[in-house]
Amino acid sequence: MSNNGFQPKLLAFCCNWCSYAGADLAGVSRLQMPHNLRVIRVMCSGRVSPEWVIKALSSGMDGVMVLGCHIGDCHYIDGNHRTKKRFAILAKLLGTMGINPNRLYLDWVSASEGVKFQDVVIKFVDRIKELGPTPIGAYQGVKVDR
Amino acid sequence: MNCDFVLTTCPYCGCGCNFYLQVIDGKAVGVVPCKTHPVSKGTLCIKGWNAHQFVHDEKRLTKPLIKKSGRFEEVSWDEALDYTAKRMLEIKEKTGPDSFGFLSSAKCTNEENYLLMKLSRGVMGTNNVDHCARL
Amino acid sequence: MDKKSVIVVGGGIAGIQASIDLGSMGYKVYLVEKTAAIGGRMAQLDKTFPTNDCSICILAPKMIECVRHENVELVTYAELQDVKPDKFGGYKVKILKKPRYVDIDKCTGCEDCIAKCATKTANEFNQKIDQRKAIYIPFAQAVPRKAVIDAEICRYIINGKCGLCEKVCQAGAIDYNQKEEILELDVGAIVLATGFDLYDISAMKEYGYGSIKNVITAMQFERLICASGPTSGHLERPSDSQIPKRLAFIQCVGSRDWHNNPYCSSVCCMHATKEAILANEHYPDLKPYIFYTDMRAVGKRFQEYVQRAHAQYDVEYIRSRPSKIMEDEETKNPVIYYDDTVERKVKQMEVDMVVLCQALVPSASHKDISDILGVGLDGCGFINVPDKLFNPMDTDKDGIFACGFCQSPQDIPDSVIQASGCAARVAEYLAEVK
Amino acid sequence: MSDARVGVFVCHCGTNIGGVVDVSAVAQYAKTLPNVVWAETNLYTCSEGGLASIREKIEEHKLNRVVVAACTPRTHEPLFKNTCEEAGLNRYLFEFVNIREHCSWIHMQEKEDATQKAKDLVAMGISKVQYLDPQQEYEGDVFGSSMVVGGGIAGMTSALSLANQGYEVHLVERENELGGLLKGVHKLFPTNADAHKVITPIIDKVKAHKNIKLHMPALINDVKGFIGDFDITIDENGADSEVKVGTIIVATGAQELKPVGYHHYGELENVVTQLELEGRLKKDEKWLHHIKGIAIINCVGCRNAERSYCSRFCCMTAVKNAWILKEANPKSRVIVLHHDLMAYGVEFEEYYRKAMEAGVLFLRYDFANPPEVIGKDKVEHVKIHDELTDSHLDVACDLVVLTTPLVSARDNEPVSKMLKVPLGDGMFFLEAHVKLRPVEFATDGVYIAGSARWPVDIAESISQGYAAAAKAAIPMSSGKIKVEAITSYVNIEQCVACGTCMLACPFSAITVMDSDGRVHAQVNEAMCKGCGTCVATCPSGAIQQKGCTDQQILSMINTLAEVGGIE
Amino acid sequence: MIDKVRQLVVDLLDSGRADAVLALANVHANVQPYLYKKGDSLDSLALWPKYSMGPILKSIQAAQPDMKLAVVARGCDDRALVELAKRGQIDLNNVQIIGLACTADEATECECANPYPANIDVGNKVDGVASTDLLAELKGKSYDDRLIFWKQAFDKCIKCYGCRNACPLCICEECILEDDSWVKAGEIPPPFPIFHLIRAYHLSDKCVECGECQNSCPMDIPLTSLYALIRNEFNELFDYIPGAEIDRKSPLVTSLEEDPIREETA
Repeated sequence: MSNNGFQPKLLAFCCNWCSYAGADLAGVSRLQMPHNLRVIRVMCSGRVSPEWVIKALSSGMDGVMVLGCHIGDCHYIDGNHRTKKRFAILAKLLGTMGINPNRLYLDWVSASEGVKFQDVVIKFVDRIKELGPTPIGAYQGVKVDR
Repeated sequence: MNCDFVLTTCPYCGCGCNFYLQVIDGKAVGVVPCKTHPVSKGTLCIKGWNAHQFVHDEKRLTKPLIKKSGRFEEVSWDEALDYTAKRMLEIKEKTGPDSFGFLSSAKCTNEENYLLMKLSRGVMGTNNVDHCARL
Repeated sequence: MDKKSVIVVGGGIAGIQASIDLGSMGYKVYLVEKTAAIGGRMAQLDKTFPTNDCSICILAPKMIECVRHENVELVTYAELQDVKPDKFGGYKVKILKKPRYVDIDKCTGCEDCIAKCATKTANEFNQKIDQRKAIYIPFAQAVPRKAVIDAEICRYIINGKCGLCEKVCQAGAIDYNQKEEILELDVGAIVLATGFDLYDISAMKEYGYGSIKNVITAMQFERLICASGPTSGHLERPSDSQIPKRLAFIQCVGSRDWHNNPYCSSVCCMHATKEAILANEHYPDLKPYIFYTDMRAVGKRFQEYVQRAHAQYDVEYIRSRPSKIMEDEETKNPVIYYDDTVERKVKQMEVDMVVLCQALVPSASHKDISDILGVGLDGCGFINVPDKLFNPMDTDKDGIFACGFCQSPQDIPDSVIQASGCAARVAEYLAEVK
Repeated sequence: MSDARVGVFVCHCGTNIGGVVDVSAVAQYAKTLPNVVWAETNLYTCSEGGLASIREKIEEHKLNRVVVAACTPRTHEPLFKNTCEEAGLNRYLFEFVNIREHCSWIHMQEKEDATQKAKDLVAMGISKVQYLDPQQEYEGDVFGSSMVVGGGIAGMTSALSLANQGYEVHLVERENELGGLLKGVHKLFPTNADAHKVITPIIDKVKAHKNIKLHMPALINDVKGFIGDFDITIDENGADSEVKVGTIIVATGAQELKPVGYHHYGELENVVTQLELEGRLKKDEKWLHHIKGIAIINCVGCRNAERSYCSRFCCMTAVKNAWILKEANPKSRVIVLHHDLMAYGVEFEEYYRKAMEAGVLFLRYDFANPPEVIGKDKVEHVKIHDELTDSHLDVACDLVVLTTPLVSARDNEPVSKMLKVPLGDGMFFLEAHVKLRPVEFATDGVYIAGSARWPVDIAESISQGYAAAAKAAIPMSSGKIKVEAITSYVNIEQCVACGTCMLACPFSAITVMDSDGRVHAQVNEAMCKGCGTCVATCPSGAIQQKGCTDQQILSMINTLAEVGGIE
Repeated sequence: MIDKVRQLVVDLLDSGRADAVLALANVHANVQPYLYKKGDSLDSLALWPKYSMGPILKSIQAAQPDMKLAVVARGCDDRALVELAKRGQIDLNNVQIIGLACTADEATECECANPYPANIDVGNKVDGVASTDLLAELKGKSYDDRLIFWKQAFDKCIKCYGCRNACPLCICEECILEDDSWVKAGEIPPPFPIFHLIRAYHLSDKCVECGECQNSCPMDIPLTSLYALIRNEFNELFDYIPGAEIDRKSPLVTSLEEDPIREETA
């Protein structure tokens, strides 16, 4: 059920060395996927501040995805170890506060896993479609100072 | 080194919340809400929490000043009060009592607010008096 | 001999990569290119296998890194004239700089002259599909992006008439009496990267190339499908500019063939698959066929590429070597006669257009190169590499190395690898020479 | 950032972007965004014309920020940053927006949504670029020494080349002799030279070379540091030793697949792999004389569901050994059962033809019904379906040789984890880019050569060995390396010296110290690799990462939340 | 119980083992923090209501680092001091702790699960409050109901920053909740849930269950329950209780080898 044409607004953080490269490979292989995702590139998934994700979810995003290198493959030794732990507790906090933790998705995509990237995006969009629009209500974000 | 906790009332508004100014070697360094105070019971508003900051702020006015040729100069209280009184009477003569307006402050005590009201109505003869914290 | 300077002959992807690597290692590099701009064959391609990256997107950064490199000097529209070894193991070289009749310092590449010029000729870059003027820039993303006058057809140079381009050029870059120049260099080593030519298949009557309009070569296909090509990417067949519904590729045209070239050109199976994918990607209801002998997809991710062509892009592989192509008079459709080796029957198939994957042969300049440099050529005319196995970049002359297609048929990744390999061989050679 | 003057360059990339995204609409939209003083489109922004246009517009409109919306920053960002620098603009006042791999190429059927997504991405890029600050790059030193991992033909070539160029080389070999796969090879195609005769002089040259320090048998245990300054711990006969090098070349090679489960391999005697055959031929060729029927089956264990790739040169190995077997015993019947016969190039095609002339039979089988090896405990005959004549043959055989592919070496996994370099398909190493950087990893200073990257024959391994040597020589020749300015920095007034960032840093590049009376965290710019993990642990944002500050990312999030037009 | 405390304080001061003792005093019918020096009378010593001793001790130590300090610390203060020491905010070598266990009523009032310090000098250990009916109710709610509950609770927030100011573990120089790019200025109540979720995340590996946030909230928002839920989720994930062990680093900064995520290994 696609929740009567609801098109989720999704944000993703991808690490430069693995998941961003995997996304590139998906592009080079012309793997088609839903258009709901906007990707922000960071050097390591360890750079993704949980506060960003809280900010995004509070600003009306229906879901946020964080994709890093597989554990053990991190270009920066074990930056992604911290990522995994931070988002484990953040997911719990979201649940406690009443935001379905499934609106936050953490996964590992290597530079050669173009197909996995496509698969992850499709599944995430479907999952958010099922969850429906964010309960946090209309956009309450911050006007960008002109 | 001595560290004291001085019970006082928050100056900002009429609620009268009580807190302890933490004073280390004569300098107010922080605020600890008084938990046993019947009104505030250990809570404060944002102004209360920052009530101590203006005490040592270098931009705080501590002496009367009169602007002479564009610059503020320190003067004695007598000179300042005489000058103010003289000018107020001159203006009252020239443009009448209602050309004045008096605005009191929540930081003043009730008594001070009463005196300002009397100055405005009794001495200057105008009803233009108000108060910033009309809650 | 200046131990720190090197000549690279040929401005294709191999020559460019060798120049960048040598320049980055601190050597002074003179990149000598016969035509008016570097880029070579790769510049004519639309996409490259197996990633389908657009060719210019891979080539442009390398061209710009090369022309911008402080240790690399571009010598375009020039050829080797004379090479003498000196007693230290280096070479004294004379380079003939053909006159461009355009001052490249002044020319801004604004193309006003080209718009004005009235003399036209067939455009070799676009495989003669369209025309170019007497004054031209080889291709849109050419490096250097400077005009050049084709002395053979320019009316002013031949008999002093016209002169339109000089009148319209605000930069005052046109110089009709520019003369040939000789550039004398004293270098430590030479790298050959002269690439390949397209085998002239007009003699092969059986496939009707030249007589049947809708039979074209693979390079012509590349130019047709390329966005910056003459038809800006529309695959219009020559006879009626229609988009073909059935498109046939025929492999080994002039390759693995005693009467023409005995060797396998190594890259045609893959570029045919790529072109079939591009055709179907642009026009989803276009049905591509590939007539092959052996589908030689040997490189990294090549097999997956072929499988994807079959699975996602509806490419049908027919193991057969067509004997001849006839033309249907009214429809102008080529009709292919072939023996289907799996079903062992002689069949015929009418298609809308045929692409011939012609053999790729050593550059015509190899004869002169061999005479001037004294390097040997192998039986098929490639630069001879005596010890193919253990010194794959060394020619039979000390201090002269060869990389890319000019020494053996290979694809772009292998040419880039051999180019970097040459840089290492040059560094070793110059380190030894005292 | 009210004094920002932003220039936006949206690329068609031929039809790659323009074919799906309405590029001019994106440029028009960009003009309406804050502080955008110029927006244009180009057919190929990365071409000479595109770059010239960027330089002109920077001067003409006094741009102090540039946004390029085109392909992927991973391949083209250096090119555009250099162009900004040439026009006098600091190269870090630039933002790259990917509207090809992340937009047009993956939404080819949804043109409006792709255009809207491109607009959102460009809007996010424009909001971030205004908070970027100019940066200066830190210059680090590069040790003039290199480590080559693996003493096969590729590794030895790299080692010799670098040594000949005057660099010190540490060659680490796991086994106790050099040569790798070639040790087991009998003769070499296409020259039929004796492998041993050709390999031994190279091994001797390696052992004799004054610039090459051989560690054999030895394994690398740990790798620390970065380009120009790697500290590598080697475990050499039990003792750990530290080696400091500037660059690393991975040449760990590959291994022949033992095709268990195919054609009774391992069950029937006389069913051998090519390498096993070569081992026997190396000992002596006399035993061949009484072999009458030989069947060589190609593509065993590859080009199938389990392993889809073609291992490139095993066809030529099959042709070589078939020819040797035929010449050793002309009366015997030698059949090569192949699918596609990969004899590419000049020499291989000629070699293939000579083998045919020598009487070797080549039969093409279809993967649908492969040949069947039959026998009780020894091979007796082989059932063949010849695709071309659609006939079934039953051929007596007393030797079956299985041609199998190369598969990745078993210790690729640990080496990849230690060096932090990725593995791709088939657990072979994944190079940075198949055409732009074929022998380099994405990680600076680490290079790759030979069958560790993908199955290649000897000549190609050697070419890659030389290429990797050339790439490694580049940083070592200048002795300097520019380190990208993406490191972290501490805002001293805000830092309360809680040390959380120090604990989180994977490279221990942060220390808490007392400077001019205030205790705060301090980042060692040489050691910081710019991962940003510390920034995400600091609750107050006292530590930030150049080019990825909270303010910059928040502006992107806020812009997307505000303008993001997904309907 | 109070006499025992008096005795301990006097011993410390008279013996010179402590230059000053931080405790509470009853002055003018109000209870306040008080720094007892040698020779001060202990008659006015008080124990309840409790004040958060961590931040006060930190400010005193900052003014005179080499002073030998002692403090009457309940369980929450004790844990707060450990977490502050872990983050370089105080130096425990100069601090002696008089461990005071809370009584059952005190524990109930704070809804505290661990109402006792690491080593108890005065009072005896009582069982903490395992759960409250609010906690039970919250755990039972669906996500949407929880969201509605917290939205209504936090709609009362007047952004007085009391919870942050009173919290012993909120040690930032400048708080990002006052930064306009994070939380839009001039909006009451502050945007939900970013304000409270960021603070919840920041305290997820620090909260020592002292209840001062709820005590200083003028709008009576049930923060203690929120942080109780957070604390036990953090404990479930990482088997980590803030303030328990001085040498154990927060799991959010260590690698997976040092501190794996329990749910996966369990």
